[in-house]
Amino acid sequence: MTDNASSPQDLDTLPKLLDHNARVRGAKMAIREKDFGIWQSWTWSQMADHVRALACGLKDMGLNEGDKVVVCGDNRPNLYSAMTAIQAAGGIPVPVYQDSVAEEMQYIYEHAEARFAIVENQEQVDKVLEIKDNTPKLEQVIFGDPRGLRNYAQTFIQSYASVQERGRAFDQSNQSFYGDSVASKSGADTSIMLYTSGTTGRPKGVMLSYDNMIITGRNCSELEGLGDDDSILAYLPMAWIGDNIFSHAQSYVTGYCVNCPENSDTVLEDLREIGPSYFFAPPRIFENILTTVMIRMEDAAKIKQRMFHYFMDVAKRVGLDILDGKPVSFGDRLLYKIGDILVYAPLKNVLGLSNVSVAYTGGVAIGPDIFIFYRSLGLNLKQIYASTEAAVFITIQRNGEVNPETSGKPALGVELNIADDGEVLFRSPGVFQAYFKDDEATKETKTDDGWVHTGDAGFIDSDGDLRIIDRSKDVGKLNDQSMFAPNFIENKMKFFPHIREAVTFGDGKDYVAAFINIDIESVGNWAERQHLAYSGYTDLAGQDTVYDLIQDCIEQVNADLAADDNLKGSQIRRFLILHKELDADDGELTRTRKVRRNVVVERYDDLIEALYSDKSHCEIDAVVTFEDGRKDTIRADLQIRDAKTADTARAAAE
Amino acid sequence: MSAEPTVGRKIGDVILDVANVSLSFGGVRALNGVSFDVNEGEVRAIIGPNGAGKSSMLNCINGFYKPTEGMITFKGESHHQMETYESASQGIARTFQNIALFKGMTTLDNIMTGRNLQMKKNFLWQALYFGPALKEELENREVVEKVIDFLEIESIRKTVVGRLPYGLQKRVELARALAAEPDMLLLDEPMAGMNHEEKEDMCRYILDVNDEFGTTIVLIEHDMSVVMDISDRVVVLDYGEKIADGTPDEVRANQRVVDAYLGVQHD
Amino acid sequence: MEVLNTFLIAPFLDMADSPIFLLEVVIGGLMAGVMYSLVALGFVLIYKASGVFNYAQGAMVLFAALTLVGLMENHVPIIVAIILTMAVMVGVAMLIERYMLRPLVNQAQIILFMACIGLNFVFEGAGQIAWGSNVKKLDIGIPENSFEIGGVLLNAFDLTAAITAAILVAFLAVFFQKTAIGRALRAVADDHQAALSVGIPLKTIWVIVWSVSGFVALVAGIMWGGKAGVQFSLVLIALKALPVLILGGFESVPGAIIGGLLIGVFEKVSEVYWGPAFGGAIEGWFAYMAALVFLMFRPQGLFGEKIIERV
Amino acid sequence: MFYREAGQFKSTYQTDQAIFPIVQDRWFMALVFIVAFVVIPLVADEYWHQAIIIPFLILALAAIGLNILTGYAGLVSLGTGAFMAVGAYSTYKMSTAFPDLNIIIIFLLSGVFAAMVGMVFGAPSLRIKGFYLAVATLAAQFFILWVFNKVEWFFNYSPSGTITAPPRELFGVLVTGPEASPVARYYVCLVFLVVFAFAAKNMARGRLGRSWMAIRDMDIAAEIIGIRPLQTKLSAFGISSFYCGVAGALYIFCWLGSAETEAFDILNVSFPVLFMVIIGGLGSVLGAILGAAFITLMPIFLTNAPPMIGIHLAADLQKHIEEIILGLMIITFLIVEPAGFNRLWQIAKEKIRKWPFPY
Amino acid sequence: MKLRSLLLATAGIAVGVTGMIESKAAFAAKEVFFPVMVYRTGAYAPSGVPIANGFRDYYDLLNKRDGGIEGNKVVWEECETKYNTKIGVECYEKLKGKHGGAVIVSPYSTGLTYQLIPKAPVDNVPILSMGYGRTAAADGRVFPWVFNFPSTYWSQASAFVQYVGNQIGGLDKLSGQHIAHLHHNSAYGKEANPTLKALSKKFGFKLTVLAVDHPGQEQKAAWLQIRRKRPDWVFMSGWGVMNQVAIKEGNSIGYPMDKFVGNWWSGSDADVIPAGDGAIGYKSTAMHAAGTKFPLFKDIIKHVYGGDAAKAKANNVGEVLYNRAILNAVFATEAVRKAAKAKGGTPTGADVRKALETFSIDKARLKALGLAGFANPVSVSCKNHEGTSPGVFIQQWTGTAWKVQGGFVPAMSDVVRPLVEKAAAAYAKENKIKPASC
Repeated sequence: MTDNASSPQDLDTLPKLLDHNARVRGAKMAIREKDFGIWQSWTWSQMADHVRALACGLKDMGLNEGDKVVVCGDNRPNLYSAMTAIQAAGGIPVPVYQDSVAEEMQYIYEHAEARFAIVENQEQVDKVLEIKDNTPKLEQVIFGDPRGLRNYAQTFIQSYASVQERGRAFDQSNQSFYGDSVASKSGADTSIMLYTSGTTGRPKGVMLSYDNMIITGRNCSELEGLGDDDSILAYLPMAWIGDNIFSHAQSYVTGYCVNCPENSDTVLEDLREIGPSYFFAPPRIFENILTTVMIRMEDAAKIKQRMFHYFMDVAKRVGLDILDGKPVSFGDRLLYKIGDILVYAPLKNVLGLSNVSVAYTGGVAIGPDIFIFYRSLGLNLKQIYASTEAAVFITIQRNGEVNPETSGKPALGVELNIADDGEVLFRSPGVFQAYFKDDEATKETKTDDGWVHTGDAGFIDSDGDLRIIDRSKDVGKLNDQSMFAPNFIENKMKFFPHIREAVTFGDGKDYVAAFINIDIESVGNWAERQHLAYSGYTDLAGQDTVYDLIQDCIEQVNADLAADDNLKGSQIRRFLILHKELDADDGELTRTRKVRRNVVVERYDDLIEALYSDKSHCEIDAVVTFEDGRKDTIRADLQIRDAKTADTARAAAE
Repeated sequence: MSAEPTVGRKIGDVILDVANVSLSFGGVRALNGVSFDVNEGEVRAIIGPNGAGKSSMLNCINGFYKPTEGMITFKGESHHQMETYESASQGIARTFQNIALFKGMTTLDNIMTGRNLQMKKNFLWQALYFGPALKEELENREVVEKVIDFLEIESIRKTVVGRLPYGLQKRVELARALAAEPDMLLLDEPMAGMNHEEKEDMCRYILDVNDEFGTTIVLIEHDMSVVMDISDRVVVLDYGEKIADGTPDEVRANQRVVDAYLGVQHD
Repeated sequence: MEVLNTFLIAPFLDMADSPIFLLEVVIGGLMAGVMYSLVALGFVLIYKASGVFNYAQGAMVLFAALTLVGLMENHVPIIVAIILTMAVMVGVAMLIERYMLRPLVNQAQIILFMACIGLNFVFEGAGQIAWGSNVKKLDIGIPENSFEIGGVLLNAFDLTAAITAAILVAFLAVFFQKTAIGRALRAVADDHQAALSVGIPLKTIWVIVWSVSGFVALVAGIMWGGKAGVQFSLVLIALKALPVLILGGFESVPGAIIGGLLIGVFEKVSEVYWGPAFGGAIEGWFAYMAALVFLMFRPQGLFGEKIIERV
Repeated sequence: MFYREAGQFKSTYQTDQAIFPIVQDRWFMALVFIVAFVVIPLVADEYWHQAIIIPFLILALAAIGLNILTGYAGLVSLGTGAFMAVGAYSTYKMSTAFPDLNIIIIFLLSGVFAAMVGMVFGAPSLRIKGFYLAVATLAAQFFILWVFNKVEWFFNYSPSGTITAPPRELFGVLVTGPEASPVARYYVCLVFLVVFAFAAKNMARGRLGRSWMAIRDMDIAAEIIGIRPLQTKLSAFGISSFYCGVAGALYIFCWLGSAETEAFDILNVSFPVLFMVIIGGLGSVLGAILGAAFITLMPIFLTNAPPMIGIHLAADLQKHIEEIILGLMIITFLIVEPAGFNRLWQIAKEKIRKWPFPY
Repeated sequence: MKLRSLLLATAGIAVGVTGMIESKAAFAAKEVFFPVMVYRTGAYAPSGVPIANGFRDYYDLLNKRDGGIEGNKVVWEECETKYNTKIGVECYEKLKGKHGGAVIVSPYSTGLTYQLIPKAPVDNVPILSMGYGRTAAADGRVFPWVFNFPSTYWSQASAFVQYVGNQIGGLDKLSGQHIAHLHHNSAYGKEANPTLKALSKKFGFKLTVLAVDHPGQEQKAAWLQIRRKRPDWVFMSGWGVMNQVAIKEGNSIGYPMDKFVGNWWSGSDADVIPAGDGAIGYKSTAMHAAGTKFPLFKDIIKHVYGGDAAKAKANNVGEVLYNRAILNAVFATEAVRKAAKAKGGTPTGADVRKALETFSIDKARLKALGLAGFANPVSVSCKNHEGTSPGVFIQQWTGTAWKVQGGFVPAMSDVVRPLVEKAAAAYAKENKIKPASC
């Protein structure tokens, strides 16, 4: 926060911030993209020109005040620029998940009444063309990468470059347009509309104002002391609020550089090259990285493995205290230092996390082991509690006060309140304006005085940290009236690397039972070590030894649960391993990979019934959708296992 | 490959004219008075049973074999025989039936060799790696990177090609040929040994090349469905002689072709 | 003009001047040539069967000869000594197959060539440790007197050597053409896979080939050693065989024989008739140059087939 | 382990194509240069300079030269000694004929002569391949040495037939001849090696190097791409011989001081240099240097090691044992790592880069 | 993987450990150090072994019998050169500083001698190259540190011509004679050519020069020419295997052995033994007698071999090249003795050089050494490092032993000396050496 010549109040929209950055740090890098083998870079002033040309072009093509423009594609500088350009031209960008199927897209195009779409490439153009007939409001499609589109005859398809060309000409003759248009907006205006992939029902369009975005971003930067020398990797979907804050608004506010990976397959490699200083990843990614670390270490020479584990133990013992600045004996410090040279620093380097000064994770709970692993390496990983309706930040763990079990303290400017039924409520500068064309839902979520219902049950502990238990509507009761918090149990299971996904049932039942998805990579690797032959997921999932493996995990969870008086009744009695992976394309998961519980219950009712019977097998026909849209039926005979439950006394003794 | 409305591709005049070409090795006749032409911007296939002389034909076109008789006219220049590097400098590039990559070099270097003819700086500049030589190197790298991007082989850019799987090697070979920015591309069984998915990809790339750069393509391929799908016109050879020439539909209907193929049904 | 005379005319006049002497030179060349053939043969056998350019052939000659002489010095009867030496060479062949060829299978030829140079060191060192570095006289009872036939002077030892070499060559030719092992060896040369399908393990073939090559080395060692004493310099005769190889081809037994004779005759004739014009001692490079020039016009060598390149 | 590559990204092709794209490698090279330019001259005594380091530098230069030919262009040559001899004798002739001409210029010109001779003898490579070519290069080896031995003009009619390096100065310091201090000669050789190693690396990673490798890997395909085989092969012969020529000049002028043709004998030079190239790793400048280090140091080590650990053997027995050990080491090495030291180096580096992971 | 790391480690140790070699040992008083360059292996080992044994035995004898030289213990160290110049240089560098510094060195290789000549003044180690090396070094003004008495190649060649003259009844009868010089095609082999050419011009004999390529196993062509041209005499400058083959080939064309004269490197036991009886009558030049009949050898057998004559024989005692080394060692140690006497303590290389400049060994001293009649007396001056009476003996192989025939044959110094001075002057000019005044 070195500059800010103009007062923050004047810089209340993203286009204004862009101009400001172009003035103040014009020669600094604003955004990079790995393309053609190197990191193609744009400075803030280049970016400002780029945006200006596109904004003018859009205007020239007839974009009107308040028009919605769909933006769809991988994280590309072009598309980030497009968002600002749309805003500068008076429109509202509506980013859409790039892997949405046509059906989902069509809904959003229709609902948002989009007139324009700016998309990445041929693939996305083709998708738009597919739904074009059903979305009469859509007028123009602008594409970034011309590859393969040369011979498309449709006149409503334009290239990004040609629009900019047009824009430059327009700018020549209407020199005041851009400045006026940018100046005409202010903080309270709607800056963006994001569709939440709700776990139930149709997506809702969350309207966020410039203030929502900018103030939240600024608060976070101030809290963490981020400056314009920081950098971040933009690899999460552009349609997700997190990316809009981290890779866009916060970058505009703070002036740091955003880096776009080459493609989704090279993210880890690009992460390693860029070595960002500011990093967000959902727990799933941290889990995956940890799993690969452990798998790769398995192949190391014995002596190296021993060294690795020795120092990881040292880190586990003293690493957290050292990171939190607590007193640690000299001997341990020395040992940790040696460990840093031999293990921690090289490991972080190989993972691309060497330069990270702040890393966040959130969205769902992260396993304490995983969380502690990263922190003990000296990586300042912190949990946040976030939501689209809050423009991300509700709580953030503070440096030096990190408790793995909690989500931390309220972010700057955020007030928290716990409702009588345990639901967490918040009020903050980031609170959204409204759901687009859905006043009812808006009212349901947001009270008149600005409090927002999160739908999560939780409490504030003695340190003032927020602890989330579960989705409040998911919390139910077993027939014996003991509490049943499915997500909580599921998360506990998912902390095992072998378990990728778990769905538990229990509300209104006698006992808890579970569906399991194994982690094909982790279990596959394990199977290789056991010299177990398997042909694919379904085959592997059905093997007895795999069942044994999973049963082991579940029994450990049971032992854990038994230690908690409130939850000892929620131990898992029976489980089965699903014959297929739950898939967003089948509607079983949301695009952010959350389980759509109702869909699962509906689709697999036979299996659930079997879980609550005494059958040891259950046959099922399941329809799976392949990537190219073809559907096929799998017939499988699933084994159902009983898991041992632990009693309280034994668990305590352990 | 869905049926998007497309602007008609530009098919131009004759770019290559093969007139009465014969070739023999120590008494064995590999080609016998074969004539056909290729139009600018078209996809032309040469098909025929094994040993029909297809590869020999390509070898004659790019000067690797010297025809014993006949004339080959490329872009208005007629040759009876020519050196391979001459054909390369005139804008003919090719790929090979058995992958002919430089196994010890990286993908990037392999493709850069395709730019050889565009690079002129002498060894002294190169030894310094400075000034004009550096500029030339970087300019050509840019071109090559575009090709890499086009064929989507970014992730293997710095991998030694000998370690790549077969399908990718084929793609690198195509990239190397493309890097020369040829007017005409000779593809010798570009899809041999590939699985269905790889074939589809390769088809897409070939058509994209043709679309995107307007490159004339002459290809040999065994997979009839592929040939019929992507080529504008097809020449059929058998025992070194041309037995049919025309659009895929015409060729399919030709009795001599059917006979020739029936004879080698189990090929 | 004078230069032309010295190089192009005078030598021929000289030849015409004394045809008997020319004959003598040619015969001398043939005698030397047979010896070259003998060494070249060792190279060819191994190259043909295992694709190895066995630079250690010269050291094998030394090693075999040293072993033989060493045994004879210890009063082992000559026949027994030869048999024992042969047994040693077979043992060596087995060791080479097991510890060098097998681990290096499928490596580039130049790597195998390098390994043979390493082997060369081992032979040199081992041979001298076992039997010392002194010059040893090798007398296996071949007469050494000279006699004249029609004015042509012949040396009994040279003649014996030539005949022995010729017999050995003939024997090998028969071995290759007529015996099952010989046919297998040829099959290996053509195609390793095909040879395997014949049912003879490659490693057996390698052992046989290296043993035979060791035998050839022993014979060469006896002949050369008989002439100049058994000493370290024997390793250097490997260099003498190289032009024979490029002329006759690395893979051709007749090439080695004919090539050796040609090189021998050519070398002597050039040295005697052109040597003085060049200032002498041109033998060393003249053979190479001649082979090189020959190759320029016929890259496939004397007996090779024309190469048709395919893509 | 020592690498911190996170954050070292390239935003231009120039930085992406740098010889040492990683910061830590650049530090390491800087360290090597400090050792080479500062520490070694301070620490090493005359024996080290004269018997070990200077020959190592010179042979490394020759090995780089041969590697261009054999490693990059795939043309096996056994004529290295001859091309070195051309350099040495040209330097001798020029330095005695033009005593005032700067010795560095003479070295370079000698390289040019060697290059020309190399190209003449490289011409057959268009038609002759593999070992045939290797043996054919022996023709060059024997013929050229014969000429230098025979034609008295080359050794200024000296009755002994040897050439002796006359004393010549560079920047006022004696760099050749017996009076020149080992340190001065060391610096000359070192600078030559460093400059030419980088030049070789540059050529190898540019168009020329790619053409060589293309011809090496598949000459037919290369030709069809438009790479002219003859020009490419001749350029490899020429540049390789240039390196060998300069190395040969240094060999006499900065090391031996005087020599006859025997010094460039096939067993003395051509084979050992080929060893260096192969043991070091074909197609690698670094490999050539490592190979040269191995081949020059190993025999000296083997000679000096037994007395140091208290084993005193008769000189001849020890030499024989050394020979056997060296031979066995070469074979073992080829079995373990046929791709040479360069590959070992890369593996080691890769291991350290991936540390703590095994791959 | 494991082997790879092992190799890496070995290479590392190789570099590291070699670094610890002590190049300067602690200085011990009352020692004189003789580096001994030997070649007990390789192509020339048959010649190298007797030479090495000769040095070893004589130095050993001095310690055992006399307790050293004038109270200085004799210390020597062999270094194996394989007759390879490069390894020789490494050996020299390694040894020159040991035990307080070498006092004198005999390289026993022409190539190595050339290397060491320029180093001698820098390192202060005088060189005694006896019958090899640079002939021009006989001019002590240009080469103050190099000594090549008792004779040089050029003197030898002239002495050979003198010998032929003596045999045919006078130098005036030389015209009309035909002499062939069969030589190893190397710098060494060609040494005699200029002298022979000069003499051929002077005396009018016909000279045919026949070069034989290294290593010399194939010399049929040369002998065919000898057979054709029938020279009256064949003089041979051969080395190693070339000698043995030449004798065999000469024998096989029936060339008379008594007209076939080798130089002093072509007349050792190893050269004639492989030819068997065919070598009987073959002659060569010599600097000294062969055999063990001199009293010194009794001492050697007694003190060094503990009286075991068979063991001594197995160690080449009495062979030509063994005796060559004895002579060399005698010269070297006598020079050191002289220097030690002059200094009254342990001499340095520079002291020994000074002693060599006035070195002389007369008949009486030879007798005192137990070598009466073994060699010709020698006396050296500052100007003339070849000695004042160069020349050769002629020895002949009897089938069992080398016997000196007739007396000492002096060289034609009047012809040779100007050639030497001319060559030395050329060297001085080329290398910017200012000749010392003597």
